[in-house]
Amino acid sequence: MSGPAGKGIEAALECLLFVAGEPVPLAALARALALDEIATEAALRSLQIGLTERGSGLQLLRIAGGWQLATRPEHAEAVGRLLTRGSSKLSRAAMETLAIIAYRQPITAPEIEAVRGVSVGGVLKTLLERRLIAEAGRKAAVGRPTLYVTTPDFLHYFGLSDLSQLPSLEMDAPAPPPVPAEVIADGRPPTNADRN
Amino acid sequence: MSGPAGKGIEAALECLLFVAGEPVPLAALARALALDEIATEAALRSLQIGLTERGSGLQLLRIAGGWQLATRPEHAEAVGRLLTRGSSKLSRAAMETLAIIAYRQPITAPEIEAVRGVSVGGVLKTLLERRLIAEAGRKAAVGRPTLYVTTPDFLHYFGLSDLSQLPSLEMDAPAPPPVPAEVIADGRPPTNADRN
Amino acid sequence: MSSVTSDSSVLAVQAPTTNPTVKAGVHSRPASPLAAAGTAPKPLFKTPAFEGPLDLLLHLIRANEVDIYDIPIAEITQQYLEYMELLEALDLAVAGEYVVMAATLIEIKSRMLLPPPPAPEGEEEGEDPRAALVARLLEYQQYQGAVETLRGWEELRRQIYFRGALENVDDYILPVPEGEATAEQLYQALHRLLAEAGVEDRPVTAVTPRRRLSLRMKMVEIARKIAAAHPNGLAFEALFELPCPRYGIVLAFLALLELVRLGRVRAEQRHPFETIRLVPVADEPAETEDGSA
Repeated sequence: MSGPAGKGIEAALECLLFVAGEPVPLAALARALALDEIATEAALRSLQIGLTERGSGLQLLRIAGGWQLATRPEHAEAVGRLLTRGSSKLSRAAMETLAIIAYRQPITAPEIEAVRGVSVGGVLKTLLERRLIAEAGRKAAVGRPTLYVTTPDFLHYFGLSDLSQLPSLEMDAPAPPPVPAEVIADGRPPTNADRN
Repeated sequence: MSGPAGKGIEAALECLLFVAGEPVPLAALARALALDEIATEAALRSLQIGLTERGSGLQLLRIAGGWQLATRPEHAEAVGRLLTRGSSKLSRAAMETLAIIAYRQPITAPEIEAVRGVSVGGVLKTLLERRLIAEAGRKAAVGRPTLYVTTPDFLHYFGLSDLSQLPSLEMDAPAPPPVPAEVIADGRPPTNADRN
Repeated sequence: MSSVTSDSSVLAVQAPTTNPTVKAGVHSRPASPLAAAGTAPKPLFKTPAFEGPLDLLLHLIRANEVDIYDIPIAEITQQYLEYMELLEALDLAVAGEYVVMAATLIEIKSRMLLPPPPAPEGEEEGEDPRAALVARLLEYQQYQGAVETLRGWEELRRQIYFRGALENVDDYILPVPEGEATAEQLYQALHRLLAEAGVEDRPVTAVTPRRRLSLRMKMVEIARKIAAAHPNGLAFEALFELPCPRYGIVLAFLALLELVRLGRVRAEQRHPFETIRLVPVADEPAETEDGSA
């Protein structure tokens, strides 16, 4: 794994991940290296461990469906001093709307408004603009409202590799309130929290 | 030179150079690290040697005006294979901004913002970096804002031989007047909550 | 710098833990997939404003330490209305959604005063008038819990930085692939944009600033209208200047209910289906404070 060929592959991987600057799917890395995915993944893990062992400022993350180099959090202060501009955090309205979309996607604006109790037009526009959500067709319902889903950028924003890593929704008490079917039907195995 | 503190500085430097994506002047690195320039330069040289010794795919270059991390030339082939996949498409925001520039060039950022209803600074930077647009002097108006036009790369990207091939805009209504931002948002005056 | 934090197989295992028996409002914070050992999410800052009527109601329920399944509606409604007044005092526009919720609360309150309808065969008792509201509150509370967790993860994620996007790297700008997007797509993008801006087939919409809504102001306005229509009385329908937003209708109706409750207005209907007429109760002309004269 760490013979000359192995090291050469890791070095090439480092180049690819450095240049891409965005999460690169395993398949794309394998193609660029002219390797199969198993060998590529082994090299990724080896690179990941190597970076940590030699105390690099960089780390290799599995995020938003791909692999990406990132700085380690302990250097946030120095990086922050270098970069003058920082992206603004999401407002609470945006966060709530995003959470509802994340758990119940695909979902329409009226459905989100039914949960939040306030209108979400402006917030949706912001989220679309930041590419945290995307339109995904229209619902076969009166008015054919637009359906919204979260994007890979959403996963990236919160440091998730896929939607299954979302925190589970917790009910506060054992009594059976109506759990939206969508929560259970999203491909996750239902947990106790879902059933209660 | 390579004690714990030294390694920590090198790791921080690695972060700074990684995020910058362009040559960083020594002074800027020193400021971000809260170190003097002599210590910073020593750490840079140490990092440079370290990268080479461990056979990293990256190298530290001293080029015009500063220091920059770059890939080593021997991995150019793999990098080329990754990049030609055209993985990074234009975002919707970029596409819309480009459309406005294409049809209304030369145009200033405030004029684009009047149509899109959001600030376009980041998008313009992306389009400039991708060489899809270029600066073309300044407008004789208050603040002398920069004028933007599309480039030959723009034509190439969209498979056009010249601008006259752009689809003509058949508007039912007269030419778009400057639309107040409030109308582009959903009819409500924008609030802070919407903006994040 | 343990090797744990950067090993993705471990990251993947650090899935959020579930804890179904957390108390109301208190949510255990699952670890971020990025979480380094010992890095706790920072506490959330508290915003003074509420994210809408449900947020406000949950706040009142927590502040009063009452059971969400047995909300003392009269008390909570009272506090809710007081808070709405406070919003107005702060010169914040009270959004229509708050008014709609006020109407819902008042409706629930009144239904709880009535004897329950006879239970259908085989059922123990009729539905609690609060049930639908409680279900909404519980669902909303779930997402609030998720938001807290996500907020922590956002904070952690913001501690790490990525390389500038591909196109920022001068060394590697390659010619963009031909035909990546078509001119047609460009054209569509602009059209969509102009349509959104309302310049395509709709006339440019005039923007009217949102008016400050106040129940008291509406009461004054309605009392004046009714007084002006004396002695014939004002037709009920004439209260509403259609078209008007839904919350406008609700607000007018609430104002009318309040005037009736205070005994300042009487609603008369001579025959079923005939127009309801509203007449001022002018027994005590002295009682004209609050602008009803």
